[in-house]
Amino acid sequence: MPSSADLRALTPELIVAGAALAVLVWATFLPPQRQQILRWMSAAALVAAAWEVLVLGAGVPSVFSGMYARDGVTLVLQSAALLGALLALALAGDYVERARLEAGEFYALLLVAALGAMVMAGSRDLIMVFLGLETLSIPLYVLAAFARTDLRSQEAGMKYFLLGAFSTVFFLYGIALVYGVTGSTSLPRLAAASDTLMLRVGLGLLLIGLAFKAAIVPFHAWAPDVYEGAPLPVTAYMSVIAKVGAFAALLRLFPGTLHTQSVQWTGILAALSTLTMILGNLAALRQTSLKRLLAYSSIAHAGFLLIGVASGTTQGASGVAFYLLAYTLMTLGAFALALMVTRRGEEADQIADLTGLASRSPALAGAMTVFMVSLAGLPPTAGFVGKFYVFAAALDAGQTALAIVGVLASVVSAYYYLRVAYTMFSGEPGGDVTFAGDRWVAGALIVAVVGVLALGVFPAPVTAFVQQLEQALR
Amino acid sequence: MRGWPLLSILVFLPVAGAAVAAIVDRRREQAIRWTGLAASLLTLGVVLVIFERFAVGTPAVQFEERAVWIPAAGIAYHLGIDGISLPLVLLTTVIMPLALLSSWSSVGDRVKEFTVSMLVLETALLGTFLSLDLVLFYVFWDAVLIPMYFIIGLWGGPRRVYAAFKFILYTASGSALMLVAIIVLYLQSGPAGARTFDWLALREAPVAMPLQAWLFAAFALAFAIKVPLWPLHTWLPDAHTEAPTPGSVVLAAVLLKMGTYGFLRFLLPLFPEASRRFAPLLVTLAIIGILYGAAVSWAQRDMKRLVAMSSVSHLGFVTLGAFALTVEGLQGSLLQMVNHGISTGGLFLVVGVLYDRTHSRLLDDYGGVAALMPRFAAVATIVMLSSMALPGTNGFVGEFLILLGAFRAAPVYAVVAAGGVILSAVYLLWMYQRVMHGPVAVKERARVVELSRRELVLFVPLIALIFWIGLFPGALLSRSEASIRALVERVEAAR
Amino acid sequence: MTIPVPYYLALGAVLFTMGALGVLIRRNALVIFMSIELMLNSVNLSFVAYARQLGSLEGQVTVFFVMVIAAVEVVVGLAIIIAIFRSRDTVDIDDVDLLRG
Amino acid sequence: MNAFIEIIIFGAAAAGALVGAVGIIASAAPVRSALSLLLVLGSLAVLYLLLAAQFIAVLQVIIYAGAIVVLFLFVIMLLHMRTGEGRATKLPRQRPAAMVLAAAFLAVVAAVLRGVPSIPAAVVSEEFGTAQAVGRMLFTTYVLPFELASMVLIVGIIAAVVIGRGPR
Amino acid sequence: MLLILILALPLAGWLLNGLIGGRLTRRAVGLIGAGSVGLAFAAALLAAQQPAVADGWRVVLWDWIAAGSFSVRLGLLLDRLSAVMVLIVTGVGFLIHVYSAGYMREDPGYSRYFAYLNLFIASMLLLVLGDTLLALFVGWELVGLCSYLLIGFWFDRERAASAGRKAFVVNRIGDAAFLLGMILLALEAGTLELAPLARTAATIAPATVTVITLLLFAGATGKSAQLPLYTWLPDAMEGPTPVSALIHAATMVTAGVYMIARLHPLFARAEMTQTVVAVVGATTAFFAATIALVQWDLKRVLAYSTISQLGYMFLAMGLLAMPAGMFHLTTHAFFKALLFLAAGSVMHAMGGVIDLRRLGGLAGPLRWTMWGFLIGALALAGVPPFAGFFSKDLILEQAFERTQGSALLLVWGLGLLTAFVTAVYITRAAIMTFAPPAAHTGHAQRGHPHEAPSLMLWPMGALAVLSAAGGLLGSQVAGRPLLHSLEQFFTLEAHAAVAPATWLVLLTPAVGLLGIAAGYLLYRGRRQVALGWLGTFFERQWYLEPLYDRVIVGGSRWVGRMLADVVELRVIDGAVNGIGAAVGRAGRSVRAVQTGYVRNYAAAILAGTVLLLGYWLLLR
Repeated sequence: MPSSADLRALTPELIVAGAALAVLVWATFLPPQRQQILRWMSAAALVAAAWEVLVLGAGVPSVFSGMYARDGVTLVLQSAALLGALLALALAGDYVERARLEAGEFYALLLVAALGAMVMAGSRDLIMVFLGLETLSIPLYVLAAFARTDLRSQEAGMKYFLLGAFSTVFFLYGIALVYGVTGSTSLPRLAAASDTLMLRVGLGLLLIGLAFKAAIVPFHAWAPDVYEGAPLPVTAYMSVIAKVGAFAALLRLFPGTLHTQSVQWTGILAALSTLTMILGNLAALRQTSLKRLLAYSSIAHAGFLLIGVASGTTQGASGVAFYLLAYTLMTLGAFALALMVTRRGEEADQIADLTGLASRSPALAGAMTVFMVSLAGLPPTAGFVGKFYVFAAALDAGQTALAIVGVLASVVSAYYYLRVAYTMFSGEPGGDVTFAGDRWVAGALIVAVVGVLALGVFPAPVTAFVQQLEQALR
Repeated sequence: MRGWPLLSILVFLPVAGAAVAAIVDRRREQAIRWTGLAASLLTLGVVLVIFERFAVGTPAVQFEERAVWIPAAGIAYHLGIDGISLPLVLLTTVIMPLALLSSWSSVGDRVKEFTVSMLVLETALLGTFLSLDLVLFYVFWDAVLIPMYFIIGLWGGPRRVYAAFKFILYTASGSALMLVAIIVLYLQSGPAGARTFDWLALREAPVAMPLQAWLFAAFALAFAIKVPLWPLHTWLPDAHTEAPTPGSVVLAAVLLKMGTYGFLRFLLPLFPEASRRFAPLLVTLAIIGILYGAAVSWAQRDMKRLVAMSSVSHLGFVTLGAFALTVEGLQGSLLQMVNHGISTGGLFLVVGVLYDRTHSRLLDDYGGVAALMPRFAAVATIVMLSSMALPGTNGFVGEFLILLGAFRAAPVYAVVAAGGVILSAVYLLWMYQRVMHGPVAVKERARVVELSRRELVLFVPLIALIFWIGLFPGALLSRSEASIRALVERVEAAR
Repeated sequence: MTIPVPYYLALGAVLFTMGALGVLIRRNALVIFMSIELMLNSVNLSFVAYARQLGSLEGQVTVFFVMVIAAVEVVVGLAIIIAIFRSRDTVDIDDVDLLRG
Repeated sequence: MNAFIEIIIFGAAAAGALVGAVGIIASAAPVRSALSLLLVLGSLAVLYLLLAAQFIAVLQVIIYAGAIVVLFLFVIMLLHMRTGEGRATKLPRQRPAAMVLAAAFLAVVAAVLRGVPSIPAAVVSEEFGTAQAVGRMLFTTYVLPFELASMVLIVGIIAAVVIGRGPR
Repeated sequence: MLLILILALPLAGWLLNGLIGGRLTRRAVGLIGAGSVGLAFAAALLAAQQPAVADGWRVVLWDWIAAGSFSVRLGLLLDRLSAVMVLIVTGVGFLIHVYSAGYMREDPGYSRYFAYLNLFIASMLLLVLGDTLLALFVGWELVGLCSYLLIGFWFDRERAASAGRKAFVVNRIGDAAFLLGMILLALEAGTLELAPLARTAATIAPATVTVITLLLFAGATGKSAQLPLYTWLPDAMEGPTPVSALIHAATMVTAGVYMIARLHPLFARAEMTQTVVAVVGATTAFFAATIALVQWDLKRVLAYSTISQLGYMFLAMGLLAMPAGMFHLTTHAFFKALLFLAAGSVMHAMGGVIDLRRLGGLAGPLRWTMWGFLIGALALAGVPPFAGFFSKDLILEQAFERTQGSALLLVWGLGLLTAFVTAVYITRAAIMTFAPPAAHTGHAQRGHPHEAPSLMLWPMGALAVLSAAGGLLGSQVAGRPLLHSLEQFFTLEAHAAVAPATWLVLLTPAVGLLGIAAGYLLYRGRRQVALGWLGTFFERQWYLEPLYDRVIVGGSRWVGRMLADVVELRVIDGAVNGIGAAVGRAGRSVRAVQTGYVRNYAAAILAGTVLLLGYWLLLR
């Protein structure tokens, strides 16, 4: 039976899980006009969980018979997951109520997905990773199809689900092979295993499963379609939370567990990263839909993030963590703005719909510009610092070619991000397009802008924070 | 004022001005304009204080400020000024108020956004010239792109979008590789934990040769695109042509200097050996640029394009002086950076004055303007002569020193480059004649009126500077002499 | 143990491949889903076989969790397929192609 | 157990699984696919028994055969589905490509499996694979994943409620 | 102080007229313009009396450029050589300013004109007085600028504007060479100061001196309109005539001669350069004279004549007969200015008509002008006792002496031939202009041709006197004051001062008189004589002009267009845009991969799996 120490270490997860259940149950008793309470509850739970994560820190390397850890990786990546969930929640509320979606279920799924990502960050066992992955993915399948009468939402759910299930099987097969070789599913045991062909196939299959979640080429194809079809706040959420979960597992697995065999996999990850950056950025060049643009952008950023993993060093890992935080802020910020643009109450996801935003609301346009600049990796924003860290890690590891591809891909990305920024400042807005959001969205926007700029100008504290994960990986 | 962080004040004063301008009600355009002008003038005031207090005769970095920024990555907030950056800082702060003032007539919409963009741009430019930490430098360097992108893209001519993207993508491609090189430089600077991005420290221990050459190449590419060195220049005519007058002015006067400043600040001291080895290559490109830019200028029909191509030619001279690797050449190069800022900035203002009246940049649409605007014609003549490097104007001193330095390095450099001296007269006089001389051929004569008082104010400081530097270049040369001399010694020492 | 464990593993691999093939060549969403179930089962077979070979129960425990997850996936998947069928009157996966590019 | 019988049983079950697998992916009618799946599941349950996994075999019959396949059949009936693949395919090159890829995948896996030295299977106790043994592990070492799985189940319920619910 | 004043006075005139001239009355403008130069002349006269001049009177103004090991100060130097020039510039300049006050009376750009003119005087004085080669160069370029401004003074005429531009550009070609020569000198000698040049020149290797002097001489061919850079000067006649008189005859164009005189220690050490200078001078003299023979534009006749006479001066300089060269420079300043002013008077009277075929019969109405012109013409033709005789004779004498017995004697022959042609063409011009019958049928709008106002006549009178009597400066009769002073200055190896043979002394005037006679015979009665194919050959400027126009100007124009339209747009920018387009295309084709079909995506996953696993397995 779990000891009290075990349970103490699990407080954040328990809070989130409990909140999910509570929201679900309470929703059935609430009249529709009072659904707002659910939002507050969920938010409170996420804040509390985040608080707990920070309070608990990084001192418990093994709980639940070695299944779980509350170390640096857990601390940093759970923080990222909770930040993403909180911001996404702020974005979702208004939309959910406007579109008259089932709020209780929505928030519950959102919380469970967050729980999944958190679990992936803390797992020390492949079974836990698998369960975390499913805890993360299955709610996202459901959320993608959440607007169940909408053809596009259905299609998104269907594609995501089928391909997700397909890739999960590969992941599982990988676990099976690793288990067969090492006799265990535990990551520390895996670290001690010697390099055999069977193990390589097993690890390769694990990588495929995670690469799918992180939308890494060539396992990315679901992402643009699903992002476009899913309801906007869901897209926003999954673009962030799936990345956090997947990269948490990648960090645990590769630099964390297999650092002794890094020659084996760094080349492969570098190749995947290169492919991902090139394809993601190229495909984004000619998009007209903001959602789809951000989908390819999220693919491209997966490539940038993977640079940090491919470096195979702990600096690379903390770079990835910093980048994830930056990515969370800037992507959710951009989505917040996309959410505020509506045409007669409907989602208006074309880039052209942003035309003339600056003349209506210079503050919004300014904020969006900050996000775009940050996504393009230009200073003085978080995006720049994040890229700086991962490029530095790659160069330190001798992966010069990878870093060069990275910087050049960033230049290409500047084209489509700045096109968005430009659109807002040119011309006059279309008559039927409105820009509006409630206080939650505004709050999220402010947090994102301040965060992106603060991380860009004064990155030192956050750098120190994310570097706490380095001890856990060493 | 002793003990004040003057450089930080200098760098962030414009941004503070931008913040003030941002909170003024957007309908009060005049108030916003005055705010912008006041902020830029205040900045100029700070520079004048620094200029006055600047210790002549020492190559040391002065007014130094250093603070921890990102300790984990060895990045510091480190500002300082020496004889190399001082002239450019002065140039920036002189040009900015003029550019802002010129925007009063050429920029009519979204005044607030424009003013904010310009002031942010000024901060980024000053930061670029004053940073002594490579990452800080890079941050400012890249930060220049965004406001300039908007200035071209939002207030520019018909093909502004194309021009803005070309500008930003082209220059960003160059700087991307520089970022890689900066990081490699850092990684080479010592064992983990003792690494640094500090310019002063990196300067003391240049990296070994094969790598040095690669790093040199990456930096050089970024700078060469910015300069722009032939054949990497094609973003320039488009950007210049489409940008609004104040944008063109700042672009020509200051932005291009970032590249040549980079030569002096980073290429030569950090990669002395590679600089020596590749100097002939860069000089060759520079000389091709001198002749090519001039020849192409001559064939232009669009005035802004003509002036833009002339920049390619002029900056070829600057590059030539820099890679002559002699004190005279480098002094001339540095002085010519300032001179080009004044003369080409002035030329763009001249074109701007015409454009404000007729809304055409085509030579064919002009003729006989001197008869309608005699005072303007006189002003334009002086600016043109400065650009042509006529003795007595600033341009001559710079060009003469460059040719002298180049001749000392290798006579053939100077001999070929002297062709540029001839050609600059060819295309400038040609333009001048097409616009100013001949029978009056402008379409709406009534609109071609003499310079207003405000416009005159634009040119007075430029003309004063043209003659001041032309006759008393010592004020600038003496301040940079020690730094340049130390630089040359450093390059000489690395054999 | 007369039959060596690798036989089971080989069978698992073959079944896995056939499942994958089914996913790729079938257009009926339900059948695709069944193919995925086939793959899951082949993985389970491998787990159990390894568990037997290693004499460790972990493999079997894992299979338990896989079954649970599989059950949930079936519920979610069938729900989505039903929703699609309701609005489009088809479960041909090739007709679900609104989103592309 | 008699070795001969074991071989017979293995052969029959393996054959059943393979035939079932072919049935799933080759049947024109979804119902036949579902029934083929049932065949596979049953065959595997037999194999689990051979592998000393009684508890898993039982679960296989109850959960998979009993619940999941029935659910599939339900849906097939509910949707009155015929093949759904009547018309000519829009992706003519998909099938040959799939064949090649599947063959390549199998080749990779086979190559690796062949290279693994055959270790004799461990000697296991009577206890191995019983409900008690597996259950004990579930509630000790694996209590955390066990609890987590429950959360996933709740998601399944939500999905059924939200998405399965008809249009408003 | 006095030195500075010489320079400052015209500068002040420029500033006054340039900045506030538009608000002053014409009388005030004229007064400032001419007055400042007049005062400068007075100051120059005073200064020239100072004893310090003998050893070089130097005033340092301020440190100008200092960088590395190069440094130069800005200062003024008045010595025997510059004193001559200063007096010519301010003296002739003053006269022409006065003339201009009348000539330009009705021009709307009156104050601008005087501002330019004053600036020119200041620049010319800087050229002359500069104590470093760099200061000389500053003046050198500034006079070029003023020349440009004044040639294109009537800028609304396309031809005038183009002529100004041509002058500037052609000069720039020479200036670039000058600049290089100066830089080489600075690097070799370590200084650009003129005073110690005699000393420092000796330290430079002879070959280097040759290169330096050749480059500097190339500069001089531009400024002084010698072959091959002569082509701008005839076109420069588009400017107001007093400008032609002052800049393009008396002062600026002689700057090249002055420069060589100034740098004589260098040129004295470069024998090859000397030969080049002499040959170019002689050739140009003859070349331009032949062209002058067939010009129909009076001012162009004078322009080619100027080129020709400058050729004489270079001939002298090349043979190191520097005092003679400077002497001819002086007399030429007098009589050529006079000729131009007379031509200006003709134009003034004829409402701008200058075509010899449309003139004629002006002897009556323009009596005073005619006398002035004739005096100038006789001086030019080298008829004793007019000024030109003394100087030209001296040059030819010394040329004969110094080239005797070598192939270079040819230059003397050319000089002599030129003297003949000179007499012919100036006779032709005089006849065509003043002799009856009149080709003009009166000018309806202006009535009959009338004599110039006194403001124009007086300066002509003064110059006529100088042209007539200027020879005294170098004549034994008056004690050769000018030549004496200059001979003391040019410390060249002493040529034995043998008295020239009598036949040699008489040869030049004889040839001149012969030329006058020939001219009279040819052109009497204002016959328009075509010289057949030779005439065409001369008229086409020996086919040099078409060569320049088509090959050099047209060619470089074509190169420019080619670079701009093809290389720039298609090749370089084409490559840049091509990269952009390729990326864009790649983006489109990458999008096409995203088919929307789940099964394709699944296939991609399986394919990725196979590749990834295959790669990993094959990895070492």
